[in-house]
Amino acid sequence: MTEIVSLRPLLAVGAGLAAVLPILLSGRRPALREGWTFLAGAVQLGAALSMLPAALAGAAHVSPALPLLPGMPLQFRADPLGLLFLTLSSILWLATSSYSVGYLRSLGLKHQTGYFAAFAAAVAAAAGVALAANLLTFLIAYEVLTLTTWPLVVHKRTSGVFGSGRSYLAYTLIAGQLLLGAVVWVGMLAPGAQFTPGGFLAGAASDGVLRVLFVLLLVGVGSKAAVFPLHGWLPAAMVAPTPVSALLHAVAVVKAGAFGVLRLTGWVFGPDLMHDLGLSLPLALLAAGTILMASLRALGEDHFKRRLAYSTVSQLSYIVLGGAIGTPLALAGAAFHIVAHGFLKITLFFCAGSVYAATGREHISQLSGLGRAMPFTFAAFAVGALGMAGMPLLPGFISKWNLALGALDDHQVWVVALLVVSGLLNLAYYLPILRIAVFEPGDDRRVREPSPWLVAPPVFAALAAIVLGLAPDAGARFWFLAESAARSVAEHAPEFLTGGLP
Amino acid sequence: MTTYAFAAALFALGIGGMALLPNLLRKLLAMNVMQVAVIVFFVSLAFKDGATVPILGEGGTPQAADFMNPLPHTLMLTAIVVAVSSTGLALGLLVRIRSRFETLNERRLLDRLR
Amino acid sequence: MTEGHLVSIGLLAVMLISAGCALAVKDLLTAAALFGVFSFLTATWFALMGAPDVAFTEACVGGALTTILFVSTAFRTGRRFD
Amino acid sequence: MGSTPPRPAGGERAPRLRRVLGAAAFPALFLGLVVGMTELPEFGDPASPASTHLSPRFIEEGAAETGAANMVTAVLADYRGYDTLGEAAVIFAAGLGCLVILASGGARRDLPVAGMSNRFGSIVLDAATRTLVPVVLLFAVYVLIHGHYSPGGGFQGGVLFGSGLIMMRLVWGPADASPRPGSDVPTFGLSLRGSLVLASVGILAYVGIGLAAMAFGGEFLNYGTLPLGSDPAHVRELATLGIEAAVFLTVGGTVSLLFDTISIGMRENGVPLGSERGPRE
Amino acid sequence: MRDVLPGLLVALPLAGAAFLPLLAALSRRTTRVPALALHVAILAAALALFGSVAAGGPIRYALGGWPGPWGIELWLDGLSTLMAVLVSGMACFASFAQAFGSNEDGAARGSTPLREGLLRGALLLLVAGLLGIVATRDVFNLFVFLEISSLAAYTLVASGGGRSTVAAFRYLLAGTAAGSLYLFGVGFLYALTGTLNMDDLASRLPSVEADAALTVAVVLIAVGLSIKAALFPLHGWLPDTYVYTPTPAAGFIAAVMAKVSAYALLRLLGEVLAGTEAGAVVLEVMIWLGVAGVVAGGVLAVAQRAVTRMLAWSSISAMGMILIGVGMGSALAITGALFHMAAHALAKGCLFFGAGGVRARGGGDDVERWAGLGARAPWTFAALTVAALSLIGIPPAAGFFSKYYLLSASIAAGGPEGIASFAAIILSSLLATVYFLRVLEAVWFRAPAEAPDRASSGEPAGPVLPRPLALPVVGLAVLILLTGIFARPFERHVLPDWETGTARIAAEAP
Repeated sequence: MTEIVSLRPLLAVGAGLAAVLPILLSGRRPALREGWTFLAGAVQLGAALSMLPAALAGAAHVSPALPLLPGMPLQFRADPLGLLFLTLSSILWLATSSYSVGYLRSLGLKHQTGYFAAFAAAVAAAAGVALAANLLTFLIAYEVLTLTTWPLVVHKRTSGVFGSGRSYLAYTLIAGQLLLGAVVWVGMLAPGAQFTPGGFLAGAASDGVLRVLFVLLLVGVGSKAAVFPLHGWLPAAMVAPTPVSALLHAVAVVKAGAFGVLRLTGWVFGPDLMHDLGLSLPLALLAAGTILMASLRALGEDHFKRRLAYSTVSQLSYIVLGGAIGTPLALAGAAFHIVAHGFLKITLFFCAGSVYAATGREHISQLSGLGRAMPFTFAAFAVGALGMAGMPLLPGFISKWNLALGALDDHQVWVVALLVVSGLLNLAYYLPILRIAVFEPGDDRRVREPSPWLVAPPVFAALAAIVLGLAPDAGARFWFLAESAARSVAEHAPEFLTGGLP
Repeated sequence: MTTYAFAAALFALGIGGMALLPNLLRKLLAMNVMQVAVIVFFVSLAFKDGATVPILGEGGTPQAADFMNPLPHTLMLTAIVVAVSSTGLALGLLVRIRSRFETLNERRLLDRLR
Repeated sequence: MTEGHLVSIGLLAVMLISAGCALAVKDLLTAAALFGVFSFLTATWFALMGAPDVAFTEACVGGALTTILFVSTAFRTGRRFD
Repeated sequence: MGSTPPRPAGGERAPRLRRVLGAAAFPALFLGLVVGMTELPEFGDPASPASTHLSPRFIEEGAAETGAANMVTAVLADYRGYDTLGEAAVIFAAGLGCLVILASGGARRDLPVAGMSNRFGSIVLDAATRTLVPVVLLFAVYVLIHGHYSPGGGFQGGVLFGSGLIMMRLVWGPADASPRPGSDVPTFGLSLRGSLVLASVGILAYVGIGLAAMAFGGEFLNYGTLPLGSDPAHVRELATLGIEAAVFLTVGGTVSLLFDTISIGMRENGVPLGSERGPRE
Repeated sequence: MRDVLPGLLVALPLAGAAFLPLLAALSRRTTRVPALALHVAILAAALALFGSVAAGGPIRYALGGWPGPWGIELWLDGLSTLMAVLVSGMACFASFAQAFGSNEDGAARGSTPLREGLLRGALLLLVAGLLGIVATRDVFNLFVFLEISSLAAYTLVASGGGRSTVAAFRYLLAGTAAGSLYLFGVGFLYALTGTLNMDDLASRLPSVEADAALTVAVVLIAVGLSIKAALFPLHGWLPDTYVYTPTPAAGFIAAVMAKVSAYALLRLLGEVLAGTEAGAVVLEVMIWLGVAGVVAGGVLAVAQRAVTRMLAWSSISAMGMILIGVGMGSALAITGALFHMAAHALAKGCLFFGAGGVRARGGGDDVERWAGLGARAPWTFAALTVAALSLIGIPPAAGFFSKYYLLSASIAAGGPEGIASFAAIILSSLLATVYFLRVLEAVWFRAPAEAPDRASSGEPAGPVLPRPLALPVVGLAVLILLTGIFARPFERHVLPDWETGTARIAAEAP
């Protein structure tokens, strides 16, 4: 891959970071403050899109390297997978920001300045995770991400919330330390630890050491990805304001974790090394278990946002699953699922937040009648729910279809069955929400759609999801990016894995 | 060798007293004993059989074997000063502690601090 | 072993005993005084060892100054075992 | 300290355990030291490394190189003059410390002043002191100057000088030692401030001589470069006398400071440093 | 320049330490400006030396014109000039705090220009002692300057009055015992080799055949210096000392005091005595004690409710980490140890200035009473947050990189001690997470507890900590970030000198 040294990756990462200070300083003028947020979002998106043509041409923008540690510089590189995640996060950041404006104002939440500042920093960190060129940079961005999302999680500042915040930090920071240990170790084995399609660790150490390293790294990134049994913090973190949850799930934390798992399987170890070490199947089984377990937990959950949270746990394990299988189509499906899940889940969270903002209701059993009072919101919700379940013409279908094909390439038929079962489970826990909201009679006639600030973002996200489902390669070329990321990995994979490469 | 052993004994006595005696003033006495032990050790290192004090007499070029080694003596002058300095400062602290806490007994003092 | 060595070792033994006594006696003022004795013995031993400078200094400092400081502190803080 | 729970650090409880451990540790320390000492060169061995490596130069060349017949003075003030500067700084630090601790800042409660006048004050003692003190002070100066040729030097002289002052205070007591009737400053001519000035001037003079050597192109404390004459040994001898005098000042001042603060410090209104009065001199 | 600067580096602080009390005694004016100017001049000298050594290699400086081993030499290489910059830089901050920050309640009573002059003199004396230790090439001279720094430190600790005198007394006992142990060890070395110069020692030691005596010497020196460096379990003096020292001094003492002793350990055990068998064993023991200290310090820090005491225990943990690095002795480990000295000094200085400032303004020391302070002084507490995150090891703060180096060194070292130190360092980060995030949570997100005294008296709250203290706090936080980001040049300047130094000594050994 040809590399273009440029400052654009730095711009993409720095936009959010640079916005923090102005946001903090303009705390007394909300319009200006939010203006900074939108400006930063637009800059980040612009930077991302400006790097797209190079990626289409098979090249990558690379930032100048800042030497931090021997052989381990701080460096950003816009390879297809990173660019995919970056573009997604900047689009969804803009959407979430506009939603946050309406949400915070309609609920009259305090500490809005700190909220927007931390938000900007968190998105910058997510961009850093996306574009990290090596493990060190990834680790740094990852830790910053943890810390900048903590204020968002404890935004309500009640004692229960602090408990959740501590649980969040306990999981993520402990994992972060393990990740640090693993990164140091990798740095000793393979100087530079630069993400390489197809992995760079083959032959760097004995099999046992590599397995230990894999477990350490997996725990490090997997706890953010909420892989079972490290998912405990995610439902607890639902105490955060809804836009935060949306950010956590669709863009920043959980998604960064899933992204990290993909990087780990495809760019650090590589599919063939994982096969050789016998790690693929256990990881796939872990992902499968997580999918089923989380779906079942979601079925029994009445709290609206927490049901969505379990859904996230389940859905993100598709990405892990794709990384574990490692065939090109599976990887492409997994990468595309980052995008698909991002748009769909943010729609769902926006809807949940709108319901809360309009009625103060947080439980599914209280939703009766709201479907008619809030038609736009629930229409968007329906799109999100069906897309999650894998309905054709919606983006979730594309990722799952490719996952299934990829699994078949590796002769793992059970994955197809798993996908079907989990799709059914998805329907089983999403459809009742729609049923209650639309068909059960409501008790409160005064409920109306909330302000346009709260209606437009979910509708926009739902529409975007539909477009993405119909034309996955339009606009930001998400499908192309996912596919070329997968292909770059596959190019380094042995023959038996390359079947089905388009 | 016996001389060295006496220095070691004084040193152990001093440092043991510092650790174990309950009275702060007594601890300081022990501290001084410990410091003197080191001085005794160094001075015994300077001793040479058949040599005299390291002060040049009249006439003749000095021979190394005729005079005690002056270097340890010099060092020990400094060490004595260090000893008296730390003792002086410690006594100052002691007076201050005594006036504030009305005891010089370590355990009572710690009880009072609790 | 020469006669000088024997004197030296005897002196060292007395030094050790006086140091032990200084740490052991109950009355702080007596302890300080015994410490003065110890210092003068030490100074004598230094002189015996051919170190007149050290002996002189030890006599000035250990025997006189330190002892005076100890005694006046003992005066101020109460001489009894505390 | 606010609401800090005054729980001292761990390890202070269980004094019994510590005593048992301690009682065992110190004989062990003694034995360990003795084991190591068995391998040291024999006591008094003229062929030991200590006697053969560096010291021959000090003994054989010392007088010629530094102009001091007393080899200890030669090493102290010249070869290792930097150590001696450190030594002066150490004792100065002690004086400074006692001033900070005792002579400024309020004291809660008064402790009795250490002085023996009310016990031993007698006409004989008084007369003896009147005779003795000038002799002691004079002897101190002699010790300082004669340090080149005999035991002694700035440090010993300084201690003697301080001891002379202390002797007066011990006998006459702080109340009578003051030369000015009515003054509550219980010192003999040398107030705390004065002692402090002496001590500081001593250090400054020492460092100043060292810096002067640098100004004339040598290293710090390289007296040989000072323009005091043509014979290097003689130049060094003069400079050595200068630094001995500096040490004398520092030590004399500090000794008097130490005694004054420790024996009378902290009395309310007893010490000029805590109050807002100006300098006396 | 090269032939003047080393002399100035040691002469300036000593002259200043005598000059300030003199000035204060003779005139009634404040000594604030001269003190600051002196500290800045010393820092400038240290920086110039650092640059000069980086450009032209190590400097040997024969004091008094007598070359070693007869005279006393100074030896300035990348390592020692780095320490000198660290010491004098922190001293500048402390001096600034001392000049403009109001003292704490105990010390403020009866404070006069003279008393302030004395305290400034004591600070300079402390700096003189530490710089002397850093620069010297003579083992006995090291003892002398160790004692200078110790006596000055006792003075500064005790200047708080009350409890701090007790803390100072205990520190004095421990410090004097440490000094005597060290001196006894030096006596052994002198008896065996007849020299005191470090280079001379290193070249003469290999021909010494007295193993037991050499072992005793090495152990005595190591124990003595370890007490000063607060190596677990010889750390007993540290917590009370750090807690009860008045603020300006606490920020300085907590930042550099123990580290300079660790530096001396590195010099002696890692360079001069490295060739001896006993030295190697002692270094290995030091790794294990470091591991124990890292864990014990962290656990006990978690158990504390008072912020300063928590910081003190955290220091014990950090000293454990530094000594792990010293014990391992590889290039990576030394880099890590040095880097952690710098990172920890900056962060601890920052935190102690901050905590002391809060305490001085009556804000209390208990974590609970820190609730809501972040909203009242956002900049200061943002800076303190940076310091805390650095100690936890969050990138890009400096603490991350020291941990990274030390972890790498542990892996490279391998064996049980490598694994143990790896685990201990990771664990210490986790424990640091626990105890620092508790504070940060209170500071930023908790509502302030009602302060009855202030509420009832109705007076305005005023700044959370004395304004002049905010500058060192913020300045240090910026330095923490810069040190982190520009980690590499730092390493490139220091390590080569060290390696050539040890290689030279190894080559000289027959």
